[in-house]
Amino acid sequence: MASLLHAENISKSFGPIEVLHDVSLDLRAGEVHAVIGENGAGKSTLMRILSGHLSPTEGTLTLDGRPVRFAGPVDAEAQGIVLVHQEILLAEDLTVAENVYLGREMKRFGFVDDRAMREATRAVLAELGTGIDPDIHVRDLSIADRQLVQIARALLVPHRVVAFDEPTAVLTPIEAESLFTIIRKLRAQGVAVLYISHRLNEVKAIADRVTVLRDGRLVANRDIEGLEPLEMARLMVGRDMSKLYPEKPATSSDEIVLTVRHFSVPGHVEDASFALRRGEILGFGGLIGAGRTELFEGLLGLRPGQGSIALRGSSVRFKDAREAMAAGIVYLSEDRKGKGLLLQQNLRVNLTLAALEKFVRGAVVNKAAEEAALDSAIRDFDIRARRKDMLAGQLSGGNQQKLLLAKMMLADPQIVIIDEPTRGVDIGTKQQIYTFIATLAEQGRSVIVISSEMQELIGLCHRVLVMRNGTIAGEVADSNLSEDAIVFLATGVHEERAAKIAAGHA
Amino acid sequence: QDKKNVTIGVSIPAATHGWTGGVVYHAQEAAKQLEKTYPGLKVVVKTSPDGASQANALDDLTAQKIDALVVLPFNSDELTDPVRAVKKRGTFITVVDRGLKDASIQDIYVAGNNPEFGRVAGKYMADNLKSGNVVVFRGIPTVIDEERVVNFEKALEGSGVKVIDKQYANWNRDDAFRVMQDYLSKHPKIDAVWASDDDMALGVLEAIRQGKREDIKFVLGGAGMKDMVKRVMDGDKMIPADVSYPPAMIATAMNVTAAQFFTDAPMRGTYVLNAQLITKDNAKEHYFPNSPF
Amino acid sequence: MTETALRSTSQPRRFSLDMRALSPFIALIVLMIAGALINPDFLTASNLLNVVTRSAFIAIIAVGATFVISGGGLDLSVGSMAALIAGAMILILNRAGGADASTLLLGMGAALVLGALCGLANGLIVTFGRIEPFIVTLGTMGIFRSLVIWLAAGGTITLRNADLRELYRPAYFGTVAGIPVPILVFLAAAAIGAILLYKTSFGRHVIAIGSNEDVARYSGVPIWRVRTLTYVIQGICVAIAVLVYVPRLGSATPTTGLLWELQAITAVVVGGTALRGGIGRIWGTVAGAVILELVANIMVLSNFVSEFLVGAVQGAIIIIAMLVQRSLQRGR
Amino acid sequence: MTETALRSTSQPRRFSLDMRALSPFIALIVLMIAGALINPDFLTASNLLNVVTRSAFIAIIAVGATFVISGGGLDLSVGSMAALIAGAMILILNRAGGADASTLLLGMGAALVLGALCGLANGLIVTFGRIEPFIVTLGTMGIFRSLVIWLAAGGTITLRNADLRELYRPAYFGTVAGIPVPILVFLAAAAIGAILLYKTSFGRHVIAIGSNEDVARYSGVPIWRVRTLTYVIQGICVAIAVLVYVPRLGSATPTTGLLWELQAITAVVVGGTALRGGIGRIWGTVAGAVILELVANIMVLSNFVSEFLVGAVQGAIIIIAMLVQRSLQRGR
Ligand SMILES: Nc1ncnc2c1ncn2[C@@H]1O[C@H](COP(=O)(O)OP(=O)(O)OP(=O)(O)O)[C@@H](O)[C@H]1O
Ligand SMILES: Nc1ncnc2c1ncn2[C@@H]1O[C@H](COP(=O)(O)OP(=O)(O)OP(=O)(O)O)[C@@H](O)[C@H]1O
Ligand SMILES: [Mg+2]
Ligand SMILES: [Mg+2]
Repeated sequence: MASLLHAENISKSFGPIEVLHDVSLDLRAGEVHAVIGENGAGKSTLMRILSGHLSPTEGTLTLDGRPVRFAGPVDAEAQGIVLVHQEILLAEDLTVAENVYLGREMKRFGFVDDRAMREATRAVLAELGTGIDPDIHVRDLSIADRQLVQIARALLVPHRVVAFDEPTAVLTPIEAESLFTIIRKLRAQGVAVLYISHRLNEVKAIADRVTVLRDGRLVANRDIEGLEPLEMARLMVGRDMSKLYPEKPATSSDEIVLTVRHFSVPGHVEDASFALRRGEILGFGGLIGAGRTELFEGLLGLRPGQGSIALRGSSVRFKDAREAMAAGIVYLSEDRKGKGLLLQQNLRVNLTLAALEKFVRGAVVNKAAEEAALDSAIRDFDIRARRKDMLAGQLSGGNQQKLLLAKMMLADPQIVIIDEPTRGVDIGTKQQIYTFIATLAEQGRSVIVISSEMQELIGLCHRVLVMRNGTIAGEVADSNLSEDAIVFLATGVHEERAAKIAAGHA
Repeated sequence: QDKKNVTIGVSIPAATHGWTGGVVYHAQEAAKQLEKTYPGLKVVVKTSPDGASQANALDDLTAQKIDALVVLPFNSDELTDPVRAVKKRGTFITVVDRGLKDASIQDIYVAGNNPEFGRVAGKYMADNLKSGNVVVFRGIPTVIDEERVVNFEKALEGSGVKVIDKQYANWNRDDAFRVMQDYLSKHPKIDAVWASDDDMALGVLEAIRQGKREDIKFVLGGAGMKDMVKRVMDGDKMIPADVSYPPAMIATAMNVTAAQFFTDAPMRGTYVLNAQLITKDNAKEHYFPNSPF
Repeated sequence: MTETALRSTSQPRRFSLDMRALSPFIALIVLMIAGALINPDFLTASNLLNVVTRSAFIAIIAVGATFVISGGGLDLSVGSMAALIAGAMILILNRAGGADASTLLLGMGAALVLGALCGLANGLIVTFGRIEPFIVTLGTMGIFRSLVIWLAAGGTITLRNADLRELYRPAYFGTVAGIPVPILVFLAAAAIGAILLYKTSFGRHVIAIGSNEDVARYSGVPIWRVRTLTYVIQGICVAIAVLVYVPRLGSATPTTGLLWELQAITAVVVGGTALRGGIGRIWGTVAGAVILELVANIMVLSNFVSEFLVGAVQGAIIIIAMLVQRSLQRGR
Repeated sequence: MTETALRSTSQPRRFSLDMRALSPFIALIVLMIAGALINPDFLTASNLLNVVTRSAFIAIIAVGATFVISGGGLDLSVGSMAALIAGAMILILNRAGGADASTLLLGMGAALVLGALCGLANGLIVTFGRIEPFIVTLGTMGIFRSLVIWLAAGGTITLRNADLRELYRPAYFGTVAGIPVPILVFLAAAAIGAILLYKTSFGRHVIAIGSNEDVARYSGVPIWRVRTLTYVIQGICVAIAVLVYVPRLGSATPTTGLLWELQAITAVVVGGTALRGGIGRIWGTVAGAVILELVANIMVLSNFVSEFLVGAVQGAIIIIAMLVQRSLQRGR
């Protein structure tokens, strides 16, 4: 098969740091080409080079056999190469339809044709299995919905190469399944698809070929035939990855630390009640928009909500996150860019922000102690920062997640609520995070894991509560802990049928 | 007479409205003309937008080693000390218009007379209206404005003329227009307007013209802007008079200061330029068609 | 299933959006009621027409400011620019000498061109120099103001030809169907502004740049061109305001347009546009401009505020008006 | 592997960071050279000391503004606040009547308390009312200004007791070890400001709020308290500036402090602090304040600029200074 887009000996340096070294990649029409690698391996950087966002320090790109240099992403788009970014790149103040058509508005008599754009947007969103209202402002959407909007935007550009940078990290399996349907359709149309994911099962299911990067270098380029996820993980991480989930620590006691009764968050959650035990890992599952995030934001005083909360038997009420933290509860937001990290500040400032009092000596912040904490955080959480003084925004996505974990752990909480703990995290790091969560439970702390990855909930949690439409639909535990049980509670229907609904065949 | 090298610094407010604009113009003209008349004389004119900057400008002028300073202070209270500091270096001081708190600082004082300005206007109102309602336009809140208004009201005491409203219009035409429109809505009967300044009078006139109000007999401005003097001269009914407050006083001050250095006559003392009532009879003496003001 | 859930949540948001857009108008109505209570003369047609007519300059300028601000910029130079354009226009009219419509049109054309050029200068320095618009326009504010003072040689620039003034007067004092011309002009400016901002791709791009410049750039929005154009529009709006301003008093002084920039920005913000960019509300801006003028009017009409304290009450009313708006928006 | 990379690469980055922080100082030096070329009197110690001394008011206020702005806020009321504090302080001194140090200390203490209260008012309205700081402080600007006019009954508030004035004079005119007191005060204010902003958790929180309020909120930063405190610090800084200002002219007028807010913000921005928040550069701010005063000084010392055009040249110089800074930062 002829190569459509060919990258030859690409190297890329940011200042003196080389993040890609001598990487070649050959992309053919009508194939799905997966690029995998650890966090910080350089996948996103490679995508940005291929789509004109960055220019390579060395090496050449060839399109249809002719060497090209993209003046920028707009130029690349004009030549049919679009990228769905790993981070959400949308204008929050514009509506969904306005974002989808930004920069190439449909016009009628010289004016923007909002109706046509709205309808086209609605159609492509429906194809993605979502009913997002095209007139909603992006700022009012959840991250998952924003991701879908980004994908919709890419699909509405005339394209020959579509690169997806971790599109499913924020999607639930059902949305992911509709995306795969679309990807298969693209492949059938002769479009070349680049696909990055840390979910290796997905890669196995969708890809034709796989390129593996490690530390900015090309490690392998294989056909999917005969390449199993376990082997992919080994190629990425360089060690054997057969055991992803740690042993579930035995819940040490029946002591209940947190009781929530009849809690409501106006517009999002109604009448939620649950209890959390000491040393327990409690999962929260459900579809996007089920209101899990809002429930916990409401509990921690981050948004208005009513209901009763009892912490170790005594009734509490948190006005803001500060009070909750003082009471030993921390919440790690799913939106690490918008609510988790100060992207324009360095790692040290980010790390100590939530627990700054611990670093105050006399009246001033002790920088040396902060540096020491950063060193140990980099070590303990395996944060791959090439330099200690880089900005949080320059970390790769997975490493940002690790930094956020490290930051919140500095507050030494008794109850940890982690929203989407492994979103965008590579398999090696995932294992580290799971082990870490298990360790927390072993230490007698309680952990709540909100996750859209059912495997994760099953492998990690003692119990899983499933939310649907703002209410807690039920609980699965022990032997009942299965994907089908969770999907049933989350949707009210069984898995295959849910997938069909999502794909619009029902 | 041997050739002397003399530098005179002139510090005046920036041209932020008609009258100060006139001051700047006259200062410049006088500077040009004096430098021509007295070879060896250098005149440096500096404008400042507020009291603090004027104090700064005085510092900077002294840094240039001036022999004499002609200053029209923004504000008597604020600039007394800074001018005193200049005086301490042995500089010859001429103060214009607004007297310093400490009269011993100045060698020459060319005085405008703000209380008199208000009194003349008030007396004119009392004499010509006998009784009736007057609305008052205030300038920018400053001592000058306060002295004028207080004495205006004092002059009305005992007459049948009543001040029914006072508002600040900042010596600005647009603000005066706005306030006059509102006065017209608010007061069904206004007999005369004391605009207290010719710039403001112009705005007032437009508002009256637009409102088509017949009850207002006249508008009294002040300062002697050439357009207004011309109207007085031409017998405009709405502008029967004006009160002079000539910006050219700065030129007078510069002239006597230069004379101090280049002629033998000692020039110390006070020169009072009193506010005068300009009427049809004496308007010619106050009309300078070439002045920008 | 998911469908219905999504639908049902979008309803209340739609409503709150409307509240946000409506709140300046509600504040306006509350003020009118307050005014009527304070002084019965307030509600006379002539007083209200006066007030709205007077707000025309700021409203027209603020329409331009809505573009600049919603695009993430700021223009502090508009007041000085107005003075400069007015001065230059009058000088041109005086130089041209005639007293016919064609002279007038020449002067008006020159004003518009000058406005566009001043705006272009601001825009180019901001975009190419990559300097904070605050600093750029503070600099040009000084430059424009100085140029007027220099043109006026410290004095006043007056339209000398009396016939021309008479010819031109109706542009401020005239009425069409009982509505003063300035009101018609500012409604037209707002309507055109609204179409530009809401119905064209240019307007969409302005909002996108103000919302997130990076996103706009990746989406192929011509950042520099759009941003520069917002300043040009601002300049043209200032020129239009000047066209209505000059016939009123027939002169320009060094104090013309002083602090108009603050008033224009206040009108924009009171109208619901966010200073950080990304939201633009043309009609709210117009309401904001009227609110400002109304507050000043009520101050003069009321009898219980000492002239010394007018500014204090005015400041307090604006803050309270904003508080009312905020609580309207929250208590949906 | 990763470790070594960390070490070896930190060098050049450090350098580029320094360029950004250094550029206001480079602009300062360039201006000094220009000044020396224009007038030899410029480089005399007495002239330079004068200029730096004069810049003290704005510099001290701008130190406070650095906190407000880097925390994502804005304070337009500082000029009026300065006038109000100066007026109130003088009235208190007049009322107290004495001419001894304790009277003076009483007055100074009252000024500081009043400054903190004014700042607190701004801060509380901004945080609890959730109104754009632009509008809030524009409102309080009007309120403070009116209160001065009212206190002064339209005139001037003057320190009457001549002995007290003599006692107080050294606070502006005195020197310690040859350095004028105002310079010492502003260096002290800047030093304390720098420690607060760079070394304390409060300063860290200010920057966090200015960078991303949501992140700060989710991290348990007490947003309201920190934000309100920035305005209080601003108020105290204004009061300190007033303490140095009053002995200079011995009076306060309704025009005292006019446009200081613009100057303070300009100093902050010229110093490298971004108006959108998240970056604060105290020492840059101080350099910015000196730059502004230096430009004005050069204007007075140079004799080839018509006084009508001083403003234009000043505006142009500031824009050019920013352009120079930008090109320094880019061409690292
Ligand atoms: N602008 C930048 N300046 C400096 N270093 C950068 C910059 N952008 C990325 N890097 C570094 O380049 C390396 C590769 O980053 P990249 O985002 O390509 O990783 P990735 O493979 O996509 O990781 P992830 O799976 O976490 O998304 C990382 O070490 C990152 O810190
Ligand atoms: N700022 C907002 N204002 C109004 N509605 C919002 C806002 N953010 C999210 N929503 C809506 O609230 C609902 C729930 O949000 P969200 O998707 O975060 O729930 P979740 O169950 O926590 O999902 P996730 O699986 O992403 O954690 C969605 O319908 C979303 O569109
Ligand atoms: Mg990546
Ligand atoms: Mg969520």
